[in-house]
Amino acid sequence: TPAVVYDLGGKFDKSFNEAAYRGAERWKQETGKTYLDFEIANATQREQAMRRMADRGANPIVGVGFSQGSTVAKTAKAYPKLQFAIIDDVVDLPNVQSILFKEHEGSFLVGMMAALASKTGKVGFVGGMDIPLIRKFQCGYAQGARHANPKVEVLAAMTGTTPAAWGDPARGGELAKAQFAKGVDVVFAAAGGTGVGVYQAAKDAGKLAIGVDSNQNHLQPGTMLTSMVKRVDVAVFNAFQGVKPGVSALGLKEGGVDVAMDEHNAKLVTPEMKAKVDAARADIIAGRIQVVDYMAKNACPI
Amino acid sequence: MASPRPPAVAMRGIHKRFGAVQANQDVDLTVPAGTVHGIVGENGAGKSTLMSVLYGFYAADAGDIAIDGQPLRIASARDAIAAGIGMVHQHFMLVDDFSALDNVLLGAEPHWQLPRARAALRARLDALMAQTGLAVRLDRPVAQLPVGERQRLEILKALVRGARILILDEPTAVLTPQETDQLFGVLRTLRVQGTTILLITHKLREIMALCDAVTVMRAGRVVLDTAVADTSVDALAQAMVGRRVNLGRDAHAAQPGAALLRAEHLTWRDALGVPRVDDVSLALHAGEIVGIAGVSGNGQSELLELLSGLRAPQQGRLNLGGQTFEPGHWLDPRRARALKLAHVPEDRHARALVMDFPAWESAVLGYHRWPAFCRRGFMRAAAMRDATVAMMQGYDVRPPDPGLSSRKFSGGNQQKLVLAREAWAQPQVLLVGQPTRGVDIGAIEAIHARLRALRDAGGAVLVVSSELDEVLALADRVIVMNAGRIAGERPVALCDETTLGRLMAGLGTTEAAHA
Amino acid sequence: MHDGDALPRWMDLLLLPLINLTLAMAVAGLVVWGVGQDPWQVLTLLVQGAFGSRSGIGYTLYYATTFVFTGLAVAVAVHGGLFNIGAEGQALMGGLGAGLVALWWSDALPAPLMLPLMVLAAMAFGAAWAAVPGALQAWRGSHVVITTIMFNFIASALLAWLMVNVLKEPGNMTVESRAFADSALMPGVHVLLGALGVDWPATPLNLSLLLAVAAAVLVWLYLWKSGAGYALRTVGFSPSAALYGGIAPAGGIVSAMALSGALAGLVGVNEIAGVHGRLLLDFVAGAGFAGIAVALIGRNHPLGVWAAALLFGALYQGGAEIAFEVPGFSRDMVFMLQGLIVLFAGALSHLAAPWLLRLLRMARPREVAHG
Amino acid sequence: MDELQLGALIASSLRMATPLVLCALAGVLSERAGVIDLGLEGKMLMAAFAAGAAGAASGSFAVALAAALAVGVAMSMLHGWGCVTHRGDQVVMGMALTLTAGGLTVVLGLAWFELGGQTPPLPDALRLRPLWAVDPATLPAGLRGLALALGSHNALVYGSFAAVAAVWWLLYRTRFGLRLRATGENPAMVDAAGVSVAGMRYAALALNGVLAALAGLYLVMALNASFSPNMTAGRGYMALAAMIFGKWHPVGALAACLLFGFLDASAIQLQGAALPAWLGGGEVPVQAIQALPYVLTVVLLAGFIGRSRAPAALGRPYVKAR
Ligand SMILES: Nc1ncnc2c1ncn2[C@@H]1O[C@H](COP(=O)(O)OP(=O)(O)OP(=O)(O)O)[C@@H](O)[C@H]1O
Ligand SMILES: Nc1ncnc2c1ncn2[C@@H]1O[C@H](COP(=O)(O)OP(=O)(O)OP(=O)(O)O)[C@@H](O)[C@H]1O
Ligand SMILES: [Mg+2]
Ligand SMILES: [Mg+2]
Repeated sequence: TPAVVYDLGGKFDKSFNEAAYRGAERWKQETGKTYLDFEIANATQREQAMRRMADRGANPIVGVGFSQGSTVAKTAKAYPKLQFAIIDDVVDLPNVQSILFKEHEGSFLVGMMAALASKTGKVGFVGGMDIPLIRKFQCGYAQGARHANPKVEVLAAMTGTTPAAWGDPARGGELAKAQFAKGVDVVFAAAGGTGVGVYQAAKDAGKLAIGVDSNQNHLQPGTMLTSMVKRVDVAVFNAFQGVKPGVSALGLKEGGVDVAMDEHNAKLVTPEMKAKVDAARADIIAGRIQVVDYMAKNACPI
Repeated sequence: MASPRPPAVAMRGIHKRFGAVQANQDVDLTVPAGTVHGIVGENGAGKSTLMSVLYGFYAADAGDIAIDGQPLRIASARDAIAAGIGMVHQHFMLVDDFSALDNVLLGAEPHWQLPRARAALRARLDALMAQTGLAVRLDRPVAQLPVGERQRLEILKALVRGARILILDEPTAVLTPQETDQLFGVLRTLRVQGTTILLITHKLREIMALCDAVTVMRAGRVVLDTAVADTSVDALAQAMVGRRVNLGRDAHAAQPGAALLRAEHLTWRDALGVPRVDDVSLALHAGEIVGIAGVSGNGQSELLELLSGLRAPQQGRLNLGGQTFEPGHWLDPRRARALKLAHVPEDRHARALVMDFPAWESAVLGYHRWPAFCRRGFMRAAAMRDATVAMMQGYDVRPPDPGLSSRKFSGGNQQKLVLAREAWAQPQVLLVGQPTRGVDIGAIEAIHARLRALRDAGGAVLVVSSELDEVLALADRVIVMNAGRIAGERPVALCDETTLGRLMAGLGTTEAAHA
Repeated sequence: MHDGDALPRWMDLLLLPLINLTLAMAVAGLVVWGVGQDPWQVLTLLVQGAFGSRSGIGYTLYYATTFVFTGLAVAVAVHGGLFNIGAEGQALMGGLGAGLVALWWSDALPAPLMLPLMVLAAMAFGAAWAAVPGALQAWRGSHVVITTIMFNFIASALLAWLMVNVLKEPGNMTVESRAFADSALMPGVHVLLGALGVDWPATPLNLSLLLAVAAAVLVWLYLWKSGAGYALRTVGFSPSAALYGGIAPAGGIVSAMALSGALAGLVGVNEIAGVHGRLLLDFVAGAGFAGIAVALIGRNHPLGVWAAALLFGALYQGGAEIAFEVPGFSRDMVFMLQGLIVLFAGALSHLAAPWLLRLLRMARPREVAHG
Repeated sequence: MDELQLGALIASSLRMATPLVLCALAGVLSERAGVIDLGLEGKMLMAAFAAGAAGAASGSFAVALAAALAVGVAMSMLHGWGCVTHRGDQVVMGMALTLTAGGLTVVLGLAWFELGGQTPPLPDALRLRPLWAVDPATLPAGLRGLALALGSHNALVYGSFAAVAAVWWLLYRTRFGLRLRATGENPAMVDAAGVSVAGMRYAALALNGVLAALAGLYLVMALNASFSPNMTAGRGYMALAAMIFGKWHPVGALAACLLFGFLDASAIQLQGAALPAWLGGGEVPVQAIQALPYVLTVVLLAGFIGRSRAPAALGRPYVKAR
């Protein structure tokens, strides 16, 4: 039986971990088999959870989130016979598959939509914890916005520098409100549980918001312009099917990231907006548009 | 004085016990309406307790109360107030950072809105102050009021509530003679207006001056209940001090030697600047017991703390063991012990023993750093236990169980243990406060014998006691303190209870009175 | 204070805590039952998880180690008449101390030098962090309860800042320092047992366990055998008696707090040197507050603290296990129980005393002697 | 920083300060009556959960409000039962309440909603929205910032200010207040004056529960849209600090809360901002700003900036004896 260990924030963070949870659930339905999962309550518990899974002979074991990287590495060393997968981080071991996403590509597309939807020409970004991964979102987002509207102004803020930044809706809301005060009318939150506060603030202020990781359009219909879905569910599902050691990076081409279009945001997405986005997607897949990956050079052109 | 009306206050068979202390035992008290009734007795006699029971502050264990002939269950102060009883407590019942006015207001608010309540009450108070001459600055925070003014405030508090029965527990203890006279003037007019007054005091002259009848209490019981007309200061002093047993003095008089401790012009003022110890000078000589007599609260306790280094004076100097101490660098308990000065404090529960320690740990308090009990930073448990056993045998402490919690020993045995500890260090100077408070006869005699032994061994002993006959039984030389000063000093041979009683009560000596 | 009506010692020290514990358990059980779980099943799972397997025992002991440190910390302060709510922050600082020396010197120094150094650093940092509130209490009269709470927050802010801006490993996205060299890793018990040929599953249980045993013994020696301990307990029981005995309460307060903090600091050794091998943010995870409950149940005696720490270790380990077994069950159940224990063993500790007395009286009527 | 940003910052400060104000007032009431309240955090948390759960379940604001108040007051009564009736240690009692609440809320949340301890997001009907929509753009320059700062709030924000006035009036202008303050200073005197000390302390705690409950309500209905585990995040202790910093006086506490709220808001908005060059550049040390309230409080307690005198009888169970 496979196992998944969610990170702080829990499997119901409506975002990253929840995506993983849905992947596992889908696998459960389709195969009819069961899996083990665990939500850690504090940093100290990570290793115990992993080992616990390993001891119970779970295989493969999926660690969700970069903060599990060091733990997966430790455990994978200790249990060479078992297969592991780590999402959003690279663990260089023969029995570990490291699954990365090209968040910058997806962010590029939502950035375009933000710029196209904005009336004030100002779009905002609220990041969770200030780490390269989130800058990667931000950088792609900014590039996309500029691509759609060269004059657009992108305001960015990070919620914090510690893991607490993933689950602080109140702070998220305040950051969003501050940006609205500066004229922003579309905001993209890449902040895990903190995002909920951002969307709420957007709704309260009658602005637009963009979700992340999961398809969050349903959270605030009419407010959610779209969501930059990161198919963690697919990753987990595939990992459950079978782990392929090595690094795999999932982008638009692989269907690892995309923008969410559904009944909830249909009214907000104009046809030409959709057309432009589809075109850009094609160009990126075809390599005609090069989206800069922040993590590649730890710097952003914008 | 006999009035047709039923007595305003009738207490029957009141019993009240605090832990092991029987504060009131089968007390009867009858006070005719419209009279002033005095209650006197030594410290701890049970006066305040009795009044607190009447005021509903303490619930009596047994006994019943009738007010104006009506049997009444007084479960709380509220009931008492409802029954028209007002009380001025011995210890101030004031909030320091409230204004005087608000202190009076509390519990007697004429209106639920403070501003209105204040206005209304202020009017009444102004009238009352004018009428009684009890002046209080109503808008000052109590913290800034001198003691006398606080006392006046307490009295106003009771009066403004229109009490028909007024209890005053030692109201004059901190009043100047003039203030006292003023107060008595007020009380007299109140009596005329039909108010019934119960007055507790240690000053017998006040009883004679004001009261219609007086009750004398001792050790929780009523020992005398008489009309003032039929008694005298001396008779009261006798009854008050009483003669429990004749703790006969030992024959041979002392041969005082060199002065081992000499204190000069000690003065200590409290936070309010009131001198509690006022220019006191005394010397303790080898081979004598000096007794300090006086109603408690007249500076004896503070003097003891000054001499033992627990407190530093603002003025004065102290010679001990060839060293001189002055306010700048005063004696401290550790140094004192090093200089062979031992101290048996008044309050053994708070100071002399750590109640939660087993006896063998309490028995080295203060000497725990001495090599006998402590080597290389570690306590020598065996040595401590042995020493404790020795102390217990030497001083007949019962039960002789060093492992028993200090708390579990009876008052007297606790006291014996403390005395044994302080004697263990073979001090040259021994200061003893209230050696036998709450101690039964047997223990008293034992303790007295030990103190004499210490003297005969060439030690200088200072005994502070609020029990006169104890001072008379022990001391070779008697010092009487009153209001922080030395009111008189004389060899015990020239002392008799009456004279001392008068000195303590703040009246001059008989001669002085006659002169 | 109720004088004559005191319970016999054994009742006071054993029965009462047990009753309080049972009460807390009962209420927690009610909640469990209320949310549709079977309390009995939960309890059995808890016990199995804690003691059912060797690795379970390993984890239980590992948690217990941490709780011994914080429990002793609280207990020592109590004997000085102080309520130290700051064990949480002091433990954080202890970890910081251990971590700093490890980061600086673990490459250079061999384990026999490195580990003692880390222990000392942890104690020093913890002691310093507790001594400040102690001093403020002793000389400025600022209430140690409030100041220690404040210091908890200040500690976590300080650590967060250091971690993010100074100690964080570049490149790594997690807020954690780089891993120490092996010389800074407290050997795991399973390793030693392995060396002795005993096969023991790998658990975080490490030599800090012995440290915890030593700490308990030393605290016992200090409190009840040393002159300093005598002075400390005097201050704690009765400051006025201390003054009379020539003991300066101020000194007692500061030293009590310092020692308390040093003990709490040792948590850093168990977690940082023993388990993680690197400095991270949230390694104390409420152990400081658990220490309060541990001390209360353990009646502030090292032996009792050890017993209570084992109980709590079992609760934490068992709780984690339950989270694996019972869906929708989290270890927060344990945090709740912890709170209830503080309630019944602390604030309401004498709830049952009157009943016990009555029972006692019925058993053997009127015996209180009168001298 | 232009007018609008300043306005936004002030507005944010007020939003952040509101729960602190309510909580600090709760603290003032109980501590002025002589009962230390380390349980504020727990009371607020439980009330927040009650509001979130009841609100989500019933969809009715009234029910949510009632649930929050009921739970808040119940916590306070338990507090009183332990500290007043049983004369338990007040500090320990407060810790117990807080610790228990931390666990209990999550356990119940998990069991009832299976959302990892969270409650489902509240429908808009149950959220405290700004009383009126201000669009700065429509206003003349000069008024925009002001409008944003003071005009863009929900009822409870303004309500918390009203509460300060109310508590001040209650404490210093009514008989009840006089007795309450006296209870914290000299219970024996209150008793001698024929007023029940226990009664006063229970009454103070009841009000304390109400205010703490409102603070919890605000967290769930205004600051967030649902309950999430340990969402009080130390605000209870922060409020306690503010109360001490405000010298146990409602207005002082308000001032302290505003200061703390401002620090909190600026910490949020300065996150990642660069220090001006004359401050040596580099990032603004947000953690330092966050720690400032606690540091300030310690400094005050140590008497380095004025003295803050606690009620004389604070923390002492009342027993008749001298
Ligand atoms: N609240 C109390 N708790 C314990 N013991 C008490 C209490 N109040 C009084 N006592 C004891 O009861 C006895 C009588 O005390 P009480 O105050 O009635 O004496 P008193 O006659 O008023 O003495 P004084 O003249 O010093 O006021 C004393 O031994 C005292 O120690
Ligand atoms: N605080 C207490 N705790 C437990 N037992 C006590 C306490 N106080 C007194 N006792 C017990 O009650 C008995 C009576 O105490 P008390 O102090 O009245 O003794 P006593 O009758 O005054 O004799 P003594 O003259 O020796 O003091 C003592 O023998 C002691 O064993
Ligand atoms: Mg009296
Ligand atoms: Mg006795």
